[in-house]
Amino acid sequence: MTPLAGFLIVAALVFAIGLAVALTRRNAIMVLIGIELMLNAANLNLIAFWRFSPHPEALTGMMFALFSIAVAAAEAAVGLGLVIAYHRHTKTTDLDAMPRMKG
Amino acid sequence: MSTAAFKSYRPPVIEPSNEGELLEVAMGPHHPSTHGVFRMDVALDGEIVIKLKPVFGYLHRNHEKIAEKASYLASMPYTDRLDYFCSMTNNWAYAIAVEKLAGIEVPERAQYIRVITAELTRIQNHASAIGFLLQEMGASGTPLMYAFREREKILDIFEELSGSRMMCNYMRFGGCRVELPKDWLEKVAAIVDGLPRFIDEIEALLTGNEILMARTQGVGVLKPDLAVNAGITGPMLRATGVNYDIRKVDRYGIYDRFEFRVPLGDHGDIYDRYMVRVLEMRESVGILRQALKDVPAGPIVDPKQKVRGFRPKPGEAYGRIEGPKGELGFYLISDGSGNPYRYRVRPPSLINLTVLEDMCIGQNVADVVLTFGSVDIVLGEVDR
Amino acid sequence: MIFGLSIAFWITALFTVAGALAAALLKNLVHCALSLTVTFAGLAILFLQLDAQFAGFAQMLVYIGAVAILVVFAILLTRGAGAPEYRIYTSSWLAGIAIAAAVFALLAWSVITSLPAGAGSAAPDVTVLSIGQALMSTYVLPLEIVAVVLTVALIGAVIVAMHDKGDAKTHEQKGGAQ
Amino acid sequence: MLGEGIVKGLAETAKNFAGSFVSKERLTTVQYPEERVEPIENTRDFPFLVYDGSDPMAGLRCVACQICEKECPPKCIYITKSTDKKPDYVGKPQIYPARFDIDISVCMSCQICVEVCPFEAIKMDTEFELSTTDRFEGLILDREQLAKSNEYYNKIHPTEAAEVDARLAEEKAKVEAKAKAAAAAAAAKAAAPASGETTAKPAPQKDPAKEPGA
Amino acid sequence: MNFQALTLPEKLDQLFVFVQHWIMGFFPAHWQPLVGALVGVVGIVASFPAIFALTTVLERKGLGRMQNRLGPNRVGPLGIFQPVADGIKSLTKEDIVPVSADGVVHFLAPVVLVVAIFLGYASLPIGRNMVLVNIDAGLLFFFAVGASTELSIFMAGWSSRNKYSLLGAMRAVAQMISYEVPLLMSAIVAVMMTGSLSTVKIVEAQSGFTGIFPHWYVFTPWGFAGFVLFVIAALAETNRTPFDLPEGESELVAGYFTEYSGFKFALFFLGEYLGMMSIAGFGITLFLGGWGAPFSFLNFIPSWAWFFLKLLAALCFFIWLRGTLPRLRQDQLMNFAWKFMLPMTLLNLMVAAAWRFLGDSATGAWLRWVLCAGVLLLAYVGLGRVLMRKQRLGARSYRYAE
Repeated sequence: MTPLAGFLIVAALVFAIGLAVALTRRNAIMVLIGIELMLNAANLNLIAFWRFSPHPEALTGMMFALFSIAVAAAEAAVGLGLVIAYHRHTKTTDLDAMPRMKG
Repeated sequence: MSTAAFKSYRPPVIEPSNEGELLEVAMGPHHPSTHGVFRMDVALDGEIVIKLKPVFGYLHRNHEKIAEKASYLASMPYTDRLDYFCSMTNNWAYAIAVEKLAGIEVPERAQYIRVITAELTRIQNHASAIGFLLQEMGASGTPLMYAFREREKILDIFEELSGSRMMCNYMRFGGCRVELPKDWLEKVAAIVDGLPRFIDEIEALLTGNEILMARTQGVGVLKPDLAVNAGITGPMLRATGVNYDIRKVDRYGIYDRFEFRVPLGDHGDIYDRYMVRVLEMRESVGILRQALKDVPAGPIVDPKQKVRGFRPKPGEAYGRIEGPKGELGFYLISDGSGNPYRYRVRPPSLINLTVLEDMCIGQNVADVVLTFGSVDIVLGEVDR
Repeated sequence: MIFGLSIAFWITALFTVAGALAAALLKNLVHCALSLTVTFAGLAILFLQLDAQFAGFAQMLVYIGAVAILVVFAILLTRGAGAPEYRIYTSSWLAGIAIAAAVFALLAWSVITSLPAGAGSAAPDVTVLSIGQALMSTYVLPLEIVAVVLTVALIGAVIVAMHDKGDAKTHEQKGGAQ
Repeated sequence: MLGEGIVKGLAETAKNFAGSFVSKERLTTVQYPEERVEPIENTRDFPFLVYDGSDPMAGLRCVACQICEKECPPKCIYITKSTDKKPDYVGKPQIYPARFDIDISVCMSCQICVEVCPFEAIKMDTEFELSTTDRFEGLILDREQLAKSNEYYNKIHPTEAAEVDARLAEEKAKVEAKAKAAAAAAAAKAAAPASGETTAKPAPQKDPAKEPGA
Repeated sequence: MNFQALTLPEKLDQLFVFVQHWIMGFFPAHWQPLVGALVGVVGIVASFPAIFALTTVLERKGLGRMQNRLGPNRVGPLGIFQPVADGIKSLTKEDIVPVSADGVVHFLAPVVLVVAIFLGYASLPIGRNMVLVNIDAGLLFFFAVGASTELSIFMAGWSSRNKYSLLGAMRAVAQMISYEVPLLMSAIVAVMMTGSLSTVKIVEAQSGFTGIFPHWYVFTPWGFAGFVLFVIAALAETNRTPFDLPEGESELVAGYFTEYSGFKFALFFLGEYLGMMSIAGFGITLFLGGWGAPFSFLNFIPSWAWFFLKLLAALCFFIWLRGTLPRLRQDQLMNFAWKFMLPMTLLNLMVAAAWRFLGDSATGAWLRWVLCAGVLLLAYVGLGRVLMRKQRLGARSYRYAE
């Protein structure tokens, strides 16, 4: 296994866990946490690929990761704002209860 | 704290927003800002006060009932312990009530000494009230320490006069207990000369301070009509702009002989209360200067007055003075025996505290603490 | 050195994955958020190990300093902190796990079977200066777009999470009337 | 308006900080066990019983009339009258307190007992370092502990004690004059000339017009 | 560098560096970086808590003096061993954990706080050649690590299961997040002028002298404004008066560490002061020339001595403020951050940019000085006036009734 593969495996693990969290937890905030985990795993991939690319001076992967961090922060803010707004109206963050409260 | 207890109180002024439940916090009885054992049951929506219920009585000492079982004289030291910051004025109010009841004349010299001690008491009380207010505001005690520095001098003078710093037990029916010690008036004059400098110092430290302004202006506002209806007195009332000072209204003692003005605020907020206290201190210095100029010679107490076996005629009397915290009154009914049939205190601290909820609702929790501090209470008097 | 990777890497990787697992499995939401922070920190350290200083610090600043706090605030605001729920997984949890497992299997398989990359070139000399120059030249358009996105997100989040303005006003007036 | 107030406040505290190194006015702490404030003459603390002469128990001025016990606001004085009478300092038989306890954990130092005492027998002490390890018994002072000499009284409250002594001497002189006039022949009376002031106070009914501490 | 070849002031200046190299010399070559780092860590972990101890005495004595009292003076000469007594006390006190508290998080919170704050010292230059890790993004590192202290405060407040703790923690976190923005923005002016995030380079950029006066950033209009803004934000960031409301005892008992006692409380206390010192250290680095001497003729005094002297002065200023000012309210604090600090820092950024582009030509030097200072002053006065008027704050006059 090469060093790159090590990082990628870690990223894949974190990504899978994030996916599992997003798919299985009932709480809307936990779903957001899962999404954050996945985004982070992607970032790790980007950085790892950048580092082990033939031309790391080009900075492309690193830049991609930086932009991804910035956008992820915005995503978190909006997502959590939505959850809070939803909670204000329905007094719940339970995803299982959401379909029933449609409309 | 159940909501049922809140319901029995006045109707809430603010409807809580429908986000989540209210946070109910019991501030006290052991809380750093409560000046003693006092509890405020506060219901918060975020940090906004929705309901506030003052709970007092933790320091109840049965003062009034004890006084009905004790001789008239034996109640005098207990009055010291009502508002333990101003024992001199408490003594005076009680003495005035008994003098009215028994029709006792007070010698000239004693009247002057009463005014001097009362005004000194007012200054030290207002100074410490400001200090405590700033303590609530988190000024780490600096103004409080300055206030205590001056208060210490006044208390030392009181000790020289009466033998005790705080529990003076100095006034007697028809005068004062003991003759002035040697050079006492000179010492008072020296202290009074130093007071303007101290007030300037406090003002330099606080009056222009932007943080103090931000914290106090427009906070804890009390409207004049509510203040009058609730029976608020003292600096709190005058801060709302109502011109009511018993020194001017009753002209008890010999206050009609002195030139002084009554400072009035226009907003009724905490800043006005602070400033009214500062300005009253300055006026008190003026009164002291005038009083110290011409203290007459003569007896200090009505010589006909008996120490033991004091039995006033049956009747009733209400004696009141402008205490530092407001109208302090004593209501007495005599049945001709050696102890009062009924003895009732009108404690300014308690009555000024009744509008706490009205002042606090809709404000931040942090302002509750400040508003409470600006009322200037002593729990010994609230709970009696 | 295990599989050509330093011990530091393995320790960090362990922490990262353990944090993520804890976030997935713990009942109490605040504990989940705190474990998530451990993962964020681990990832930041992994970035540093990959010589991406700036990205690592940005990760720390943004994720630990902001996103974790945001999550925690959201948990408290939705009263999710106190009582752990009776059942923390959705009714379709089995399917979710299966999908996640499948995705991991696919990723792992592709990583392991793919050709080894041109491993271990010397550490690139990436200074903040070069990143700044890149941002201001090659990536100036993305930078501007990100700025717009962030501003929009900021305004959007505020609007979404804000109280209904009418309500708040009446409260204030009532309070003032007192 | 733009921070001047804060700057002014800072200047004030700086002034006090600097002042504390040069001026006593700005450093008011008295370091208690080592330093003490000058005792103030009028200070009152807890009551004590005055005795004349050298024997504390024989010289007690108290005649156990129990007025102070009745008048005491917190009721912290406990007196038991003696069944017998003992000759007081001038030889006149008087009741004396068989027990005279003051619970100074209850006492509030109000001085009412001093004011009401017709015999100048109870006075206020200035001693305040009374802490004990015994919470209940240790703070109940009995008459042996309470008895302090008239010299001590003169030392702690000189002005007040001088007045009291003068009054007592005057009254004693009156009594003696009366006694002399009444029993001129019976000159055998031993008017002990030992100490300047005596306990001989005439009838207990005598109403001291005013409390003595003026 | 050869130690022998240096003059005496230079020797003193580099004393600790040479001690480090001397210790490193005992180890084989590939161990040396690790050993060197360890020596540096030990130095920092030993020296800053020592200053913390000194600060606690200084604070209590200084406050006492401002309040006309003596302060602690019983333990040792002038009370300087007071922290030892305090330390023994806090070590021997019972460690109380509330029954309903979250034990693990409750334990971790102070540890995380202290560790995170110690990490911040890594990129702080405390003398010439005396910085633990000279990384390119040193300043960013400091802010990144500092961000994680917020989480530990939240952990402390939440895990205590006490309403006061939770309120205090929420206040603290909200406050720290809000003030992180102006803190960063006010620091950026120095970065802009130096062209580097490296703390060492920032100090070096300020190490020149004109006549006897140094080239500190604080002596320029944008530097002065940035410094003042940085100090205000730093006060808020470290929960010091007048922004100490997370632990305002009159409202919240002790804020987020209400339920802490014994050694954990001491750790919080330590963390708070270490945070104060690190942020003061960075303020010094950014605007006050770091370890540089204030006058060229004072260059013979070792650089680390200058750093610590400046640090001490900064701490004294913090104490002075604490002795004087009352605290703000939460909403006022936030308003101040967003409505005053943020616009001012943004403007300061622009002023700094203008300063840079107006150039340093001999004729334009005073012009750009006046221009920049004028813009900042105007904005300050205008913004301050508007804010005060909007809140209807101001001096009042009082009437009297005869």
